[in-house]
Amino acid sequence: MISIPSFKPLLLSAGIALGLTASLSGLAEDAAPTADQADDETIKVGVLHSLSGTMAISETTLKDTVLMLIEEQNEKGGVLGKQLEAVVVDPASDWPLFAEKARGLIEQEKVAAVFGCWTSVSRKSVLPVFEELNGLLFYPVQYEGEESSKNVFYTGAAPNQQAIPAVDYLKDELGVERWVLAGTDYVYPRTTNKILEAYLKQNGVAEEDIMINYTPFGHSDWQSIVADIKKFGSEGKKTAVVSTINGDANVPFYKELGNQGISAEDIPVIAFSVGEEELSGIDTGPLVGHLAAWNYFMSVPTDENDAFIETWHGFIDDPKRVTNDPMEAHKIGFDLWVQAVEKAGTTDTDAVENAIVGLTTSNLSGGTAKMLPNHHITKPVLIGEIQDDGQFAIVYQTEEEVPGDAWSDYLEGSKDLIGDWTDPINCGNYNIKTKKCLGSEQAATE
Amino acid sequence: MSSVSEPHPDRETGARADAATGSAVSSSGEAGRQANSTNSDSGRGSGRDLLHSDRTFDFSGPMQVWQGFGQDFKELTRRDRQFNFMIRAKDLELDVSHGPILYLEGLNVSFDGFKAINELNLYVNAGELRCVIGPNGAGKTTMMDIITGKTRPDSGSAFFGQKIDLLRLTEPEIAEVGIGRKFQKPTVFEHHSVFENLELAMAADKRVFPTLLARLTGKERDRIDEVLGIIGLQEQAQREASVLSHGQKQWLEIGMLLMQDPHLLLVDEPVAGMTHQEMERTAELLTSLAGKHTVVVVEHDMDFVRSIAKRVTVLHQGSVLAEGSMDEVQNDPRVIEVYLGE
Amino acid sequence: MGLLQPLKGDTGGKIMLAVLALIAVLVPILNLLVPEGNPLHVSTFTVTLLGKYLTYALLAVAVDLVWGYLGILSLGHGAFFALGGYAMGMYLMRQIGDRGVYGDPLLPDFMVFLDWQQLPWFWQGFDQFWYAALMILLVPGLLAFVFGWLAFRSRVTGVYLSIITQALTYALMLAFFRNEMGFGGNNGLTDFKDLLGFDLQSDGTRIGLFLASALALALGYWACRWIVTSKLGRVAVAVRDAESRVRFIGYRVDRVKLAIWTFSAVLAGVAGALYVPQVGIINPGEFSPLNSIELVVWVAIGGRATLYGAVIGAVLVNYGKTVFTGAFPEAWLFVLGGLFVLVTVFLPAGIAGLLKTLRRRRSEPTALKEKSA
Amino acid sequence: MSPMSRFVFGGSDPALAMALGFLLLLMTATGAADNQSTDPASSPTAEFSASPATETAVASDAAPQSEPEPGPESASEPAPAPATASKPGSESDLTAAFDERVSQLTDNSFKVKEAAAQAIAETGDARAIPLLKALLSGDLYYRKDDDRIVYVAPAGSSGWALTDALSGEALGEVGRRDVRKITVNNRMRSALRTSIAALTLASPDPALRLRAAREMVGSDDPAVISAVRTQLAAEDDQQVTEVLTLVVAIADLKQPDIDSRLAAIEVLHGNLYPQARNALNGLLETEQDPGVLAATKAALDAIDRKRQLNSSIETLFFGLSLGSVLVLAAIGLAITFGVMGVINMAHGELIMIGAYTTYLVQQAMPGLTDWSLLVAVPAAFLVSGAFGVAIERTVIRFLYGRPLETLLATFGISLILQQLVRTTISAQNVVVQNPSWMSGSLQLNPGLALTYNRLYILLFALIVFALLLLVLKRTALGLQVRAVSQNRAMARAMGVRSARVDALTFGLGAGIAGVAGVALSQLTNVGPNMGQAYIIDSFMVVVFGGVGNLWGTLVAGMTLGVANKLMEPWAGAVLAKILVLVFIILFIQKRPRGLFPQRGRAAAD
Repeated sequence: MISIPSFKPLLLSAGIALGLTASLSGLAEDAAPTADQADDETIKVGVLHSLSGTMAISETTLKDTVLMLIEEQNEKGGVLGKQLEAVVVDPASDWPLFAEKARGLIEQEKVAAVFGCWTSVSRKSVLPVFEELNGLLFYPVQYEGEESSKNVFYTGAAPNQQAIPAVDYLKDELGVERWVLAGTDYVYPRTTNKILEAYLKQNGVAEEDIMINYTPFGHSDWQSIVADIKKFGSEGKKTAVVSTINGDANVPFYKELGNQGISAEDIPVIAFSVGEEELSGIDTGPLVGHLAAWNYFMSVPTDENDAFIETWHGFIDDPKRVTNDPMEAHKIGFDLWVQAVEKAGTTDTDAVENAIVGLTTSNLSGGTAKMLPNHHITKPVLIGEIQDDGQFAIVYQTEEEVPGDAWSDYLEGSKDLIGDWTDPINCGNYNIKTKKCLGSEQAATE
Repeated sequence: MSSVSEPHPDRETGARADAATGSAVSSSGEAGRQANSTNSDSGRGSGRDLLHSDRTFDFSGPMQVWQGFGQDFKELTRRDRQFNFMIRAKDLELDVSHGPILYLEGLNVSFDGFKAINELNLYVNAGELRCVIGPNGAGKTTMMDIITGKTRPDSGSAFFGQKIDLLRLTEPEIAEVGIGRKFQKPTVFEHHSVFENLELAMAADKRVFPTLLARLTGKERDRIDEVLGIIGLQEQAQREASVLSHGQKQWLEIGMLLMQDPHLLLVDEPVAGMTHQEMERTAELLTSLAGKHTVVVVEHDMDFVRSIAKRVTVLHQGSVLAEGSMDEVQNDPRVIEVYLGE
Repeated sequence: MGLLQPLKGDTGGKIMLAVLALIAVLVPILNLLVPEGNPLHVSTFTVTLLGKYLTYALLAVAVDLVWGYLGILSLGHGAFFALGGYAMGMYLMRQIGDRGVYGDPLLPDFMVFLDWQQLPWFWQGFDQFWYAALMILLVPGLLAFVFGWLAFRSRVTGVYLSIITQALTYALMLAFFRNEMGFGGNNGLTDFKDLLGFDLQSDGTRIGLFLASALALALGYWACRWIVTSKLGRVAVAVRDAESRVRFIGYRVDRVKLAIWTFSAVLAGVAGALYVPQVGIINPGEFSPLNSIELVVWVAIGGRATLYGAVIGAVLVNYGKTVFTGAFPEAWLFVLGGLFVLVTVFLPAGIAGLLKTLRRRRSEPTALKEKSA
Repeated sequence: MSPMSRFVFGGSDPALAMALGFLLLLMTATGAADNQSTDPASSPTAEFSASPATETAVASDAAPQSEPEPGPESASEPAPAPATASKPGSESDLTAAFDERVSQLTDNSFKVKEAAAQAIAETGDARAIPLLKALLSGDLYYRKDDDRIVYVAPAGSSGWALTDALSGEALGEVGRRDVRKITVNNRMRSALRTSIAALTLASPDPALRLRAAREMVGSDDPAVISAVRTQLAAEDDQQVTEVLTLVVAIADLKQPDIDSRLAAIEVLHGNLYPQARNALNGLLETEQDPGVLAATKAALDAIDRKRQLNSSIETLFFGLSLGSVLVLAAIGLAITFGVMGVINMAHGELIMIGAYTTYLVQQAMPGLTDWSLLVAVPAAFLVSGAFGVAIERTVIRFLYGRPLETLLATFGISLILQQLVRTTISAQNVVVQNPSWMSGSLQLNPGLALTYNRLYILLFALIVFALLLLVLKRTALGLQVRAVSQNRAMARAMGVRSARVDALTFGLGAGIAGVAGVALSQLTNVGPNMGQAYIIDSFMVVVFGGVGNLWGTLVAGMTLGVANKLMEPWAGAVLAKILVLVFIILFIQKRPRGLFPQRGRAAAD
């Protein structure tokens, strides 16, 4: 059918075709000495954090953390007598690439578990892959909730482990009456702010005392918005800003705050996405007294923490590097996973899933973290004030750990939902009223 | 685009319609032309009334515009109306019953202050071969730009035959009504073969989809080969135009002109960079074209002009200085003065 | 015969199509019939990867059509790709039905938790595949038509045109990031279940999508060849080389541009529509101007104005990306960046150009014959 | 190609070496600096150099090391003589009470601490002020083993020298972990400020008094008010008097008798202190007397009118400052892209390099933050410029006449530069400190303040623009640049060494990008991706202004900035930006060659 003169090309093309497919399918095997036999002496652990692109700023640290934990574990003799082997890939802050890499890790590299993702969208992007291929993902970042997957373990804070206690603190300790809910326009701030709005109104805060504002990613010109906040705050009632502003946009935001002379005494800002790592990029002089709510601070005065910081500095070989909440989350997640594997005696996903629920490990703030049936963990809530050395002075801490809620009680759609991955329920979105699982049937049939 | 900002009366479909249907009202379009001509890049591509039924109304004032509008409205509501986009430029028949094929009247163009064309009046009769000479900056090329729609005059009128108002047509439309142009600096399509260059220029339905579906008929091939013969580029037919010599490019462009088979050929410095015998062949070609076509040649080379010209127009500072046979012109004291003056 | 007309003298294209055909035959066999563990087995991972490359290739062809043959450097083609993707994404979202986490029969999850009460008007109809398919063609096409109609009539050219195409995609990105828009904001559309009733996660469906992509690429390529080998194609090249001259021989340049530009946008839309179900997510990031620039780079590397070059470029660059991001995650940007620089400096005609010169050098006469044929 | 390429590297070597050399030098300098410079726990007072003026003041006279025993002159009240070993009984009780209160500061509950601080302030003990100030600025610690309250000063690399806060005796050195900071929270901080204010209200230094007075605006604590009244009687400083009268007036709004209320309202008429407005608004609710009500309304109207004016001025300023940022970011591009026709996708990264240079300079000269920028500007110009020259010599020179290809090559370069920064410095953002003169804001009136950094950057943008114009119009280089950009061949024929000119031009554009980086480092984060944030906008500005026309760039930048800010209030940040983009698209339809069309190599298509 292809006209005769180009016969040589035909052969050539055949060659190319074979080559291409072969090289592609061979891709993974090149990267790691043939999967099967690798299983014998090592257990592979996937690390799925962006090392380039916009999210590299936050995620590279987590990659290093996992590497550190693995190194530590291997020194202790590994898991099930096998050494752990990290498989690091770079999804480059490109969400479809996250899904592709996840598939590669599970299908090609046959990793036992994956530690990774930061943004909600990256998690959403890989979620179907993990559910399809039945892999394990440990997700270390505080997030919007409204999710509970069989294959994901959420070691970061759910909204009820961060937002609500923070607002309570402002209300009770600082007597705040007016609220600015400022956030980057994506799902985490949107959800958190909706929860808070509902919560505040329940506590008798009037409509006009709540100001909600959304800005795009990496928003860098905060003049008008900060000016508005200033006006909003000068109406007599004590005002506070609850900030769900994401990563990059924070630096210019805080600089503008400082320059427009809004001190923490006038209008305190409490942030849910600003930790030591972010502060290390800001000149904190003007920010002293502004707050952040987390489940861990580098300044936590415990020996576990001191030890952790020490190993971190040793590993990264830089005494100035800070530690932060997601790092702790990864540590907890990793410890729990190791325990679960030891308990189950295998790295098989289902076995580990069954083994891990109910396990506990000590967190860095002197308490214990327990893996709950909804695949979230118990966490203490800490509130810290920014100090001029970029650290947080802890001004509040819940007495006991707060269990993570997959589904918020303050949202219409989800107040009747719970996640429970233990028998008999065994699904992520069980409706306690109708007594059955909604939606995604793979959850129901599992 | 510009129609957004400056609603010219002549943009009103009604106005187009009235012209299209040849009704007596021309003023709206007229006024539109005046206003329009002030900015050179405005409203290209937008259809305008192509016909201009009665030239006596020509310099009617703005008053007429309003009547025009009234008329427009009537036109819009007429049932037998025909919208302008329905008639295409090539459907316009060229009316040369009064002799001249080209009327240029009271043209003025100035480029930031400098008057390139100054009250230029020029008439060219159908079928004649006219040479236009003049010192540099006399406005020869600018005149051609006006005729081909590249430049819009500040004022004046330019008609092709009696009915077709050139100032309201875009370049492609002007090409379609039958005016072809060869540029001073030969511009051919470098990445196309000589053959393809001619094929593209060939008179044909040049709308998008016909072009997409166009396939060369035998007749067309013959025509192309014929022209290849005329311009003596048979051997180079399949060579890329970019490899041609300057002279060959000149020929190719003339060839493209022939393929367009226009009523009026505007030839800008055809023999620049040609050898002597090439020049002679060009001269033969042009003279042979005259009669069937109308040819206007702009040239510096006096010998060449003498060899072909029956009638010569001398431009100077944007207006006609003298006109007549070569001898008359050459003996005209003003002309001598101008040329010696340089 | 008539079908092969457009491929006359396009050896590269023939090879490319042959490769395509072979892969289209090999891959399903190696994936479905060859048992796993067998060294010849092609994993589903590879299949989806290849499928993705093919959609990128189609996109690149669309870009090459306007850039290579019409001289319009579009820095906004990603927008058309993404719009096609969103149209498909919306269909897939509607297919989820009540299997979303909130079990709402009508509203997608993200609408439920932003408590939207009913489905916005522009989501209506997307439960029908035919409608979605129509939109996949229509939406990018319409946008391109309006944009082009404005730009080409007012004779915006060169970098000015490039930059406003960039502005277009940038504006769309910002718009789609807004949650109020009703396209899922930053999270975009994801967690798709099935397409035309086929489970998206089954190997069969993946193979199906892969084959569809291959077919789309083949047809798209053929259509583009058909255009560029037609007289219109020659006019386009003429426009690229000497726009005003084309006007003087009686072509309406703006309409020529508009027609080809719009067609190219539609192709991009189709590519996007095939891309989404294979990668499983569409999000405003696809509108990012940098993406659009990158895909121009693919074309340049493959070789501008040789459609098959675009295909080579797209596949090679993305294959490289896949390998490098896995093999040396820390340094792959150096490699990729370096590649871009070297190719532009040392291979102005791209890889296709390199191949051509090699072929030429080997057999000058045949090359000439091909030309004159 | 091969002989050519040999040329390249021959030609480029020095340029490259220069660029890298400079960078390395800076980095080594940093390395050196790191060893002895700030680490997370080092003395906070050191950091204060970088904090706003107000903070600095508090800190400096809070720094206990400088004045462990504040003499009577600093606290000028009827204060008892400084505490010594032997003192009369009554005083000793006082001191006993004082010491007892102080010891409570070690308590964990902020409520207790706050009460203690309050009490300390009320004792009026001379040691109160420095103690409270130290507490406020977080310099007050206590020893873990015996809960003794101490001031600390860094001693050696790890240890701290302690001074007893009560007796002022030196307690020798201890390790960091032996002492713990006495933390304060927001609420305490504001309480402390007021108390300190109350104590310093009578201080001889008018600046201190003014700050004290400001702290008290809106306070309704009778004690405070009476203190204010007494001070007001004695006050001689103009500004202070104003503020004090305001304080009194606000308090007087609650007076029973109408006349004093009216008088108070008269004072508050059109006063822009928010507290005044709030007080008046409060009065609207409670007031019965119609006359007073009318007066209140009038006063409020006056205030609101002024606020209107303020906010419109503010918006304009915001617009201009956003514009100036756009101009800064784009102006370098106006050279490389506008004049040379190089579609320079690496422009953003050149800005980034400038910003990083600022960072490295600051690291190299710790403690001199206030001066660092003056060094950083030329440094950034040189470094980015050097990079620019290197890029031009090694890549761009092959691509002249292929403008679109330059886009691809420079895109590749931008990727490389980003990764280069990630690997050599770090993937995280880095801290660039703001010099004190760039922090805080210029208070035009109580309701309107223009932030200094924005002001300076606006100024800076204009200066850079003017200089650039000067270079292009007045210098030989400028002449040659314009010559080459208009007609390369002709310029060559006239003996212009176009290669050299190209390199220099591109270097100039790149250098200016670097300078812009310095400015931007003061506004936003300095990280590997910062470049990408500006590249698109820069192109929009240049094209909108008209390629190859500097004035166009200026006008375009400012226009877009102001337009954006005018729309933001009602459209919101995102929509505003979208509208601006749409506007650009439509505008280009109307003027396909931008605001100020000009023929440049890029303009010719």
